[in-house]
Order: sequence, then C-alpha cells, then structure tokens
Amino acid sequence: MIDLLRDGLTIVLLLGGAFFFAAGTIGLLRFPDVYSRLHALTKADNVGLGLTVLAFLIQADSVMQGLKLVLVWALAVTASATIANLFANLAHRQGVREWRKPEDRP
Amino acid sequence: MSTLAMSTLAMSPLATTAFDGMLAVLIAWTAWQSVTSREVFRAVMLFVVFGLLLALAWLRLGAPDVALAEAAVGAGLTGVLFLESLGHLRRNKTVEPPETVAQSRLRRWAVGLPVVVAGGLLAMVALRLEPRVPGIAGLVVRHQGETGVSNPVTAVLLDFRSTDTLLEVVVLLLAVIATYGLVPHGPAHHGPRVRPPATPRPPRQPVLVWFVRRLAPLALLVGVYLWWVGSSAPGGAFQAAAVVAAVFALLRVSGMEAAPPPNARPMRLLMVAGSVAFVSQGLAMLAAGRVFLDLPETVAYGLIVSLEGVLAASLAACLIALVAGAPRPPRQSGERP
Amino acid sequence: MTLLPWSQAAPLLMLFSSFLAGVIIFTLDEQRHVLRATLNLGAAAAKLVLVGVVLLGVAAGQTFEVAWPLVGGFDLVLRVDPLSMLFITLSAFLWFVTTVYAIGYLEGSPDRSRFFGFFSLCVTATVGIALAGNLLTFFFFYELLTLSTYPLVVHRGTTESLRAGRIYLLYALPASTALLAGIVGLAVLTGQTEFSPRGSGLAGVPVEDHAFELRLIFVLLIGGLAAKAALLPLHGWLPQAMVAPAPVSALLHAVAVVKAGAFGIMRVVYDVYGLELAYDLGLSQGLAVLAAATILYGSVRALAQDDLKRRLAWSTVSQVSYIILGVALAGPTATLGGLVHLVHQGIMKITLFFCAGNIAETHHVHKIAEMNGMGRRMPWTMAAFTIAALGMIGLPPTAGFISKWFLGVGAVEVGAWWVLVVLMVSSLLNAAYFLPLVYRAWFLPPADATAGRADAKLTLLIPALITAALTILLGLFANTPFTPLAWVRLIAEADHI
Amino acid sequence: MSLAPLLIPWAAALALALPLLAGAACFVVGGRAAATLALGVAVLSSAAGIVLTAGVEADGVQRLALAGWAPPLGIVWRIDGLAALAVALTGLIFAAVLVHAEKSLDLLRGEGLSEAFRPLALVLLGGLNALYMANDVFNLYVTLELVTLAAVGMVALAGDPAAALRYLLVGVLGALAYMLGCGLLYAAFGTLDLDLLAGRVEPGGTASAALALMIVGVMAKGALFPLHGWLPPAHGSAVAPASALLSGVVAKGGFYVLLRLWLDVYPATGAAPAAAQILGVLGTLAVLWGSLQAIRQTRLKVLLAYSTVAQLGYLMVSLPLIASAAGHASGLAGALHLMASHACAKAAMFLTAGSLIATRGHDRLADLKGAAHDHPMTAFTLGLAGMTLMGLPPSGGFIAKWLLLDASLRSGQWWWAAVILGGSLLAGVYVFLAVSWSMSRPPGEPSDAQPPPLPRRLEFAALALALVAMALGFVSAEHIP
Repeated sequence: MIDLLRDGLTIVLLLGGAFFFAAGTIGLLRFPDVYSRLHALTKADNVGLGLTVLAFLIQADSVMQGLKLVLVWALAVTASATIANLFANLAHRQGVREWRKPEDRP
Repeated sequence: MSTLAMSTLAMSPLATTAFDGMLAVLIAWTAWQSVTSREVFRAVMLFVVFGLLLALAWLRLGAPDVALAEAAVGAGLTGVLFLESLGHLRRNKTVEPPETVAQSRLRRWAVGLPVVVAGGLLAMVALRLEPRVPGIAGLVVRHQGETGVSNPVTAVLLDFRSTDTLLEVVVLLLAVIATYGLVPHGPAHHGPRVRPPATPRPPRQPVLVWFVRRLAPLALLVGVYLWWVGSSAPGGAFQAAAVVAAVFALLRVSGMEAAPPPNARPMRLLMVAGSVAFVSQGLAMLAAGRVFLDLPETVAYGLIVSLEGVLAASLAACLIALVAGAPRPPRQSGERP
Repeated sequence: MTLLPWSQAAPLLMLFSSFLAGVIIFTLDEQRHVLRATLNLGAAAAKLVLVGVVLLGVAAGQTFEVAWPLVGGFDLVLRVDPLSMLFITLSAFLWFVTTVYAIGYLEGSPDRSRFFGFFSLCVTATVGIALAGNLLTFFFFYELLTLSTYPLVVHRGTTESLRAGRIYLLYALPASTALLAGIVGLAVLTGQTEFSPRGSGLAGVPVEDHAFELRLIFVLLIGGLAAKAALLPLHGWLPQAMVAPAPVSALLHAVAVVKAGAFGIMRVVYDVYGLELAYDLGLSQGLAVLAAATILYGSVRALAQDDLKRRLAWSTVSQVSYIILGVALAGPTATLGGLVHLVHQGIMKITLFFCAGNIAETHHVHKIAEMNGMGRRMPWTMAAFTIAALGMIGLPPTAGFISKWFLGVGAVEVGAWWVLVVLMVSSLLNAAYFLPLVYRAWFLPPADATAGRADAKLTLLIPALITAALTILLGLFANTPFTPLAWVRLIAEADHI
Repeated sequence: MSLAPLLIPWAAALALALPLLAGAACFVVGGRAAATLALGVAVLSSAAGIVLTAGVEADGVQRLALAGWAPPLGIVWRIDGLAALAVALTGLIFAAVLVHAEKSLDLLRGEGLSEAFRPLALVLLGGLNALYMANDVFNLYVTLELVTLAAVGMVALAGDPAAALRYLLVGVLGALAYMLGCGLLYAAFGTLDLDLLAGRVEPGGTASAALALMIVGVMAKGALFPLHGWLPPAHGSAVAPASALLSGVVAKGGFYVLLRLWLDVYPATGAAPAAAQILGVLGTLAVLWGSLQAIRQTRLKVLLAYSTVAQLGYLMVSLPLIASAAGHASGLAGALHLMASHACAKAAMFLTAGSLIATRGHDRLADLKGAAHDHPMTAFTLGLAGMTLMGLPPSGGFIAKWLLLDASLRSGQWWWAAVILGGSLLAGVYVFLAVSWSMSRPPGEPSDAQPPPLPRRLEFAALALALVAMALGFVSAEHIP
C-alpha cells in the first residue's frame, strides 16, 4: 500500500518536473532576448529539477543516497544561478539592450 | 529500490536501442557542427557538449572510468583551454584570412569524403565483426586478486599493463616540457628573472566568487575521493588529477588564482614527481630481483594506492601548468617594462 | 696472438700506406708545409719499396690475398696477381713522381692539406682497383676514385672548374650506376663476381639459356667502365677536366682515372667473361670497333685544339683506346700490345702534362700559338716534351713504338687488317698534331725576342725528365727482365689470359 | 655461463628508465651538470644497446614480460637483434647531437635554448628505446605517441609554430587511424600481443581493414608518401640538432612500426602481396618527388628534409621485396641497413648544416661559397655523409643498395631495381648541389685570413656520425636475428 502511494507520488512529481523542463525549454526558444531566455531557463528548470530530485528522493534506499541527491540538486541550482548571473552580466556590459514591445521603444 | 524505480532504470531493449541511437546521432551531429561552425565560440560550446555526450556514451558502454576522464578532461579542461585561446585571439584581434566559398567547399569535400568512405567501410567491418577469440576480461577477473585492488580497470592500468600507463604519465609531462620549450628560458634557478604568467583578471563577479569559494573545496574533496576510491571503484589518479586541475581552472577564470609561478622549482619538482616515482618503483622491483614494474603480491595494494596518490598530485600539477600556459620569456635587459 | 701473415699484410700495407698518409694530411694545419711534404714523400717512397718487394715475391710465385666479408656472401677481396702488379707498379711509381711535382706546383696556393689528402685517397683507390679480387671490390674502389678525384678537379673553386667537376660527375655517376646494375645482375645470375683466369667463374652458367642476360650485363659493365676510360661516346668529360691543376690532369690522364676504366675493361674481358666467351657472344668485336672509332675521333679532335692541355686531353681519349683495342682484338700479341700500352701511355702522357704545367706555370703560356721559341726559353722542359711526343706518335726507339708494334702485329695475327689502317691513320694524325708544335717550339723565334732563358724550377723539371728518360729506356731495353714488356709476357704466360 | 638472463632485464629497463629520469632531472635543473648528465645517459643508453646486442647474439631473441604478466594479460618487450642494434645506434646519435646542440644552439639563439632542448631530447630517447622493444600493438601506439609529441615539441622549439602544429595534427590523425585498427584487431582476435596475433589472425576483411588502418596511421606519423607533406617544413624549420634527431631517427619510427606489423601479423591476412605492390609504387613516387623537390631547394636544411622523404621512399620500395620469397632475406637486411646508415648520415648532415648556421647565420646554398675553404672538416663531413644517401661505397648506404638490388633481381622484380638506381642518381644530384656550393670559392683572391671560428666539438660531432655511417659500409646486416 505504502509502496503504491510512494510510486504514485513519484509519477506525479516526475510529470510535474517534465512540465517545467518543457516550459523552460519553450521559453528558451521563444523568448525574444537574452535576459528573458535566462529567466525562463533558470527559474523553470530549477523547479523542474527540484521536482525530479524530490521524486527520486522518496524512492531513496538510504540516507546517504538521499544526501547525494540533495547535494546534486544544490550544486546544480547554485551553478545555474551563477552561470545565469555571468551571462546576464556579460550581456549587460556588452551593452545588450533588453527587449521592449515595439510601441514602447524609444 | 522499489520495483518501479528498478523498471525505469533497467530500460526495455527497445528503449535502450532508441536511446543509444539518439546518442550516436547527437554525437555525430555535434561533432560535425563544431567542426563546420563558422563562429568559433559556437564551435567551442558544441565541442564541450560533444565531450559530455561522449562521456554519456562511455557510460552506456559500461566504462565509467573513461566516462569520468572524458567529462573532466575532454569536456571540462579542454573546453577551458579553448575558451582561453578564444579570449586570446579576440584580445590580439587575430583574424583568420577570409576563405573563399569555393576553397571551403573544396576543403569540406576533401576532408569529408574520405571520412565518410572510411567510416562506411569501418561500419561494414564492425557490423560483420565476430570475435573469434574472447578478450582478456575473463583473465583480468581471474588474476585481479593478485594485484590487491578490486577495480579491474586499476588492475590493468597499474599492474597488468603498467608500462603503457607509465608512458602515458610521461606523455603528460612531455606536453608541459614542450609547452615550456615554446619560450626559450633558463632553468628553474633562473626563476627570479622570470615573471609569473599574467593571469586574466576579469572584473570581480561577486556571485561567481561566492559560488567558486563554496565549490572549490568540495571539488578538491571529490578529487581526493576519486584517488582513494580508484582501487575498488571507478576513479583513480587521472580522474582525480583532472578534477583538481578543473578546480584550478575555475579559480583562474574567477580571478582568484593563487597558484605558484609555474617556473618555480617546487612546481617543476611536483610535475616530474609522478614519472620519477613510477620509474623508480619499476627499477626498485628490478633491484629486488623481480622484473621491471613487477609488484609483489603481498605489497601490491599499498604500492598501487601510494603511487596513484603521487601520480594524482603530479598529474594535477602538469594539467594546471598546461592550463596556465608557458611562462613569459625573461625580459631583455634593454627592454622597457 | 700473431700478426697477419705477410701474404695478407702486404696487400693491406700497399693500400693503407697512402690512405693513412691521406688521413693524417687532412687533419694537418694548413701551415705545416714541411711535415706535409715529408709525409707525402715518405708514404710514396714506402709504397714504392713495398711494391718492389711484392713484385719480387710475385715473380717468385708467391701469392698474396686477404678478404673481408662484406655483403650477401660476397667478400671484399684484395688479391695480388701479375696483372694487378702491372697497374700497381705504374701507379706507385707515377704517384711518387707526381707528388714531387705537385709539391713544387702548388707552392703558395691555398687548401693544400685538402688537396694532398684527396690526392693520397685517389692513389689509395687506384691501388684498391688494381688489387681488387672481384667485381664488388673493384666497384668499391672505383667509386672511391670518383669521389676522391672530384674535389681535385674542382680544387680551384672557379666557375670553370666547378663546371668541369659537374660534367665529370654527370658522366661518372650514371656510368657507375650501370656498372653496379651489371655487377648485381652478374652476382644474382652466377652467384659470384670473382676475377678468375679465363673467366672460369662463368663455367657453370648455361650460356645458351642466358645469352641475353650475359650480353646485357656485359654492356652494362663496359658502359660503366667506358665513361672513365673515355670511350666514345662517353668521353665528353675528359677534355673539360683539364682545367684542374696540372698534377691532377697528370693523375687523371696517366695514372688513375682513365687507366682505372681501361684496367676494368681488361678485368671484365679477361677474368670475368674470358676472351673466348666474349668473342663467342660477339662482344669483343663490338668493343674493338668502338675502340677504333675512339682512336680516330680523339685524334681528329686533338688536331683542332688550340689550347695545349686541351689538345693533350683529346690525345688521351685517343691513346687510351689503344689499350682497349688490344684487349678487344683477343689475339696473343695484340694482348701484349694493349697491356704494355697501359704502362707506356701513362709514362708518356704524364711527361706531356708535366711539361704543359711547367710552361703554364713558368711563362703563363696556355695556347699553342704562343709556343714559338719555347725550346730556347725552356730547353729541358721542351726536350722532355719532345721525347714524349715522339713516343706518342710511335717512333722507335721510344716506348710508344713497342706498343704500336705489338698491336699491329697482333691485328695481323687475328686477321683484322682494318686495324692496321686505323693504326696508321691515327699515327699520322698524332704526328699532325704533335710535330708542328715541336717545330714551333724549337725552330720558330719567340714572339718576344728579349725573353731570356728560364726553365722551370727543379721540383717541376726533375719529374718530367725522369719520365721522359723512361720513355726512351723502356723502348730501348724492352726485352730485358723487369721491364713492362717482360712483365706483360709473364702475365700472358701465367695462364691468366 | 651466459650473462644474458642477468643483464638483459637491466639493460632493457635502463634503456627506458635512465633517459626518462634524466629528462625529468634536466627539466628541473640546468647548467653544466645537466649537460653532462644528458650526454652520459645517451652514452649509457647506447651501452645498454650493446649489452642487449651481445645478449641476443649469445642467447637469441629475448622476451621480457613486463610487470611480471605474460600476454595476453600483460605486455612483453621483445629484444631481437633489430631492437638491440637500434637502441645502441640511437644512443650514439643522441650523444653526438647532444654534444653539438650544447654549443650550436647557444651560439644560435643565446643561452637557454639548449636547456629547453635537453629534456625533450632525453624523453624522446626513452620513448624511442621503448618503441624498439615494444611487441604489442597498443604499446607501440603509446610509444609512438610519446615519440611524436617529443618530436613536435622539438619542431616548436624556436622553430616554425605552424609547421609544428601541422605535424601535431597529422600525428593525431595518424594515431586515430592506428587506434581504430588496434581496436578492430583486439575485438576480433582478443589480444594485442604481436606474437599471439601472428598465430590468431585469419585472412579476411577484419584483419585487412585493421591493418590497413594501422598502416595509414603509421604512414602519417612516419611521413611516408603521400602523407609526407608535414615533414619538409617541420624538419626544415626546426633548429638543426633537432632536425638531426627528427630526420635521422624519429622519421624511421613510423616505418619501424610498419615493419614490425609487416613481419609478424601481415602475412597472416593474405593481403600482403597486393599491399606491398601499392606501397612500393607509393615509395617510388616518394623517391621521385622527394628528390626532385630536394634538387629545387635553395636552403640546405630544406634540401635535406626533402631528401628524407625520398629516402623513406626507398624503405617503402623494400616492402614488395620483403614480401617476396626469394628477396625476403636480402630485402629485409637492405631495409635495416638503410635505416641505420641513413640515420647516422642524415643526422651528420643536419649537424653540419647546424655548424654552418652557427657561423654564418643561415643555410642558403648560394651563400655557402667558401665553406670548404673556411671549414674543411665540416664540408668534408657533408660530402662523406652524402655518400650514404647516394649509396656509394664505402658507406652503409652502398650495402643497403646492394642488398635491395640483389633482392629485386633475385625475386624477378627488376623494376624496383630501376627505381633504386634512378633514385640514387637523383640523390647524387642534390648531394652534389650542396657539396659543390661549399667547394666554390667566393669571388676575389683566396686569402689566408682566419676563417670565422667554429668550435671543434661541432665539427667532430658531425664527423663522428658520418664516420659511423661509413663504418656501416663494412659490416653486413644479414646476421641480425
């Protein structure tokens, strides 16, 4: 019984993770400028990754395995945040302008 | 693990084949793209992706050791080297002579056609390949006990075929020697005359610095772990060294480099330590009345693990020196600073 | 441990006496004139003594042989037989004379260590050629000769001499390639390259089955040798090479290079194929025609030359072919004539080149037109020149007469009457290009009437006088023991031909 | 009692270990001590080769299971006459080159260049020694890589970086092809050991494809026609002592591996006769192309580099002779003799080029006028070594030429004899060009003025090698087991 519940929860979480990953990817492809693309990637993918890790976490056999999963998650989140920051910074310094609606452009 | 998790990990044969096929196509595609890409930055990025995909492929082939090395060296360190070169090119505004379309097309054909033909033939041969004699895997497992280590890869690398490994260690040292040879300079005792290499100092990136500060010790720990675990599980000196060198590269790009000047004698000593230790160990066996590199069963484990420790440190030093590049030539007396 | 027995040491000593001298001279400082001269003369004298001792030994029936395994089961063999002693005696004697001459001639010029080093190597190679016991050894020294003469030809380093050197190699290297091809062909076909009496080495080869191969090999061998012997049409380098210093010309024309070619042809005809086989395959007849043509062509060209050394060079082209003609005629008397001419031509031609060198060196006269009255200005030199010139024409009692006499008799003996015609025509041509010159020197007044008498210095004069005297003595006393003619008879008797 | 069981393991191991240790030491410290150490190790390596030769002579071919593991698990070094003599000769050449480099490099570029040269040379020496003894297709690969990388480093050493880079890239491609071949062999026959492979390989597509790949790989690394393009710029632009090692010794590495494969494994594939004829034709083209290019050059070092391309062509021409039954013995002996004598001669010639560059600052042929007057010994060395290239007696090249001619006539393949003879004539032309420039005199009166000084040791180092090349003309290679 408890196994069934746990498996069900895992499936739900994985599906959720997949949804956010898909959303992030669509954002990366469809958004108009570098800033918003980074936004889509980091935010959505972090949630997606979080849900996926959570899905595996409840399946973990040992505490060690669980800790490893958490560590992976933490590293991935901080790394992606750092990289996003670097990219945005670089773009900013190189004078890449953020996208505006045509009517808002000066 | 539960049944569901098991079933997701152990994929059906169809899914496996599909995954492998996809991986193969992706590898070929990224390789082609990174070679033909007109934009160098894009090519470098594709190359890094290619390296990671390759690491995946090694995993799929059941070679986690190779996968680790590929990821760390092929994708990581090489990527860093390429990016640095790219930055160098942009700073020095070196522009390639424009190639006409006809030239580039000709070159593509000249390179592409033989590759495709050879690849096709190779595929034909590979598909029809029937091993007539089994490989040495069975033998390795049978004799593994006599080496003291339980990771078959380590048994092959540091015992059965240690000659090859010795020579590969020397190859890395040689790469450093050759790189240093690009700039004629005196030996270490002329050290003070040699300026340490100029490190790129990008504007401070607080987020990056924060991240690297936390990551570096962790990665270093991973390096030590990889060395230690090498005797029983995937890992070992090469992988450990690659990870440690990657830490250095990370420190370097984040402007926090604190490495000793590569020309200093301690650094050079560390770089040669691996090769010297390996050769000396081999000769010591000879002196003990055995064959060159022949480790006695009773102490094999200790010798292998300690040698791998020295190798890890030494190889890391070599890789770091390669990333840092050749030291600047000594300033000529007449030259103004 | 015992040293080598004398029968093995003697050939080695004959070879190395000049080689060692050469090597030491190479390393000598340019300024050590006295030491260099002493070494040169000492080595030359030592070799002469050695040759004398061995000569006596051979006459008494001793054998000398030493071998060193070289390649593919073939040895480097040095063997003394009467024929080789003929050539060695000639070269050892002329080396001595030429060394004296060269020391005087090159006084005060640069790079003398280099010159005398190669000079000695050149003689070493000649001795090696003479001693060679098989074709491999022969080739070994034959190439060494090419290499050691090239630096002598280009010694002056001028554009002209470099050109001469280039032309020399242009003939010598392809020719030696052909020679090598022939030797290897023979080695593969017969399994040996030995020089054995009457070509008995080929005895085991079924001639009928391999006639084509044997003919091809013969053409390759003779083709390779003909370039050095300056047989038509491979003679072109010899007149060019006269730009070299006079001692070198003497060496090229009289001792080493052309003689090596002629000697090689003797070896191939006598000791590889044997006269009979060469005749049966139709090879010696072809060779005779070629030699005759060269004799006539060389004489005609000599007639047209205005430069003294160039005229002498063309005369060499013609005269060396007498030797080959003698070989190719394949009769017992003609053989004697050819063999003895090897020596006689050397002695006469070296005299002529010594004299030409003296004239050029003392009075800077190179053209025949400028030789008027030279007999009064340099009586001794011109006397020597005249004797040698008469010898070349073949007048008795000079050595040249002996050669031509035997050749003529030999030709009649084998029924080759046409050869007599060739001999007569060429003698007339010889006279036509030498006599006017002699006449000019003795009987026409010098252009510059005030020019006094000034002969060459002694180091240049004495060698010329010695060889001139020999020209007469060898003719007068041809029938006494230990003259070339007597030795040649010994060769013919020693079951060798 | 034979000493071989005692001495051979030591000599073999030290031939690898000493150069590596010394190379590492020279990387850390420099100065006179390092120079002495390097020279001493080169001499010792040669001595080890002599010990190995004596051992092989006494007890036949020796096999040394490294790390105590026999194939297929471990790696065996096979020490036969070929390997032993190669070790001895290589050490000798390295010793001469090190003596020369010590002075000439510093004369050329100021202090420090010879310091950078030394560790590269020593590691190269160790790699070559290991290559000679390797008897395992993968071990051959690793040693060949080590050798290539050291060679690239030498080209880059104050040379032309573009040439070095091209060399590296071709080398990597060659390595890749070779590796693919290795992989196929292992997959099909389950071993990398040459002796075991020789017994296991069966005729068929897999073996042929694997060996074809490996041959293409070593052809790229060994600059065998038509994959030779990288060699002339690399050897022509490197500093002269480096070129001496590269053209003299390293250039033979590729062919050496090819020969090992050819002798042990190739006959079993059944594709040898056809492949031999193809390689022979390629070798012919190499002889023609390399010689004609050499004749066209205006710089001595580039001329010598093209001549290496041509001489490697001879080695390829020897393959169809080796593949024939009648010509096998003399063809093989000829190829070995050619390798040995060309190694000494070409190294000597590059050293003379280095000596001339050290005094004159360049190696343009037209400006070599008067060299024979100023430096008679160097000019003499040039000519003496040139004799080997032309295959004239008395030189090792002559013995090689004789044996190859013998093999081609014996096996009825006279057309290869024509190639060999024609090629040596072309060699005569380019050797003559170099010598004749040095013999010519600059315009003006010859003077007894002091020529520009040339350290004695530069002249002697080159002369010694030329003399060895000549001495090889008096020994026969047929007795190598």
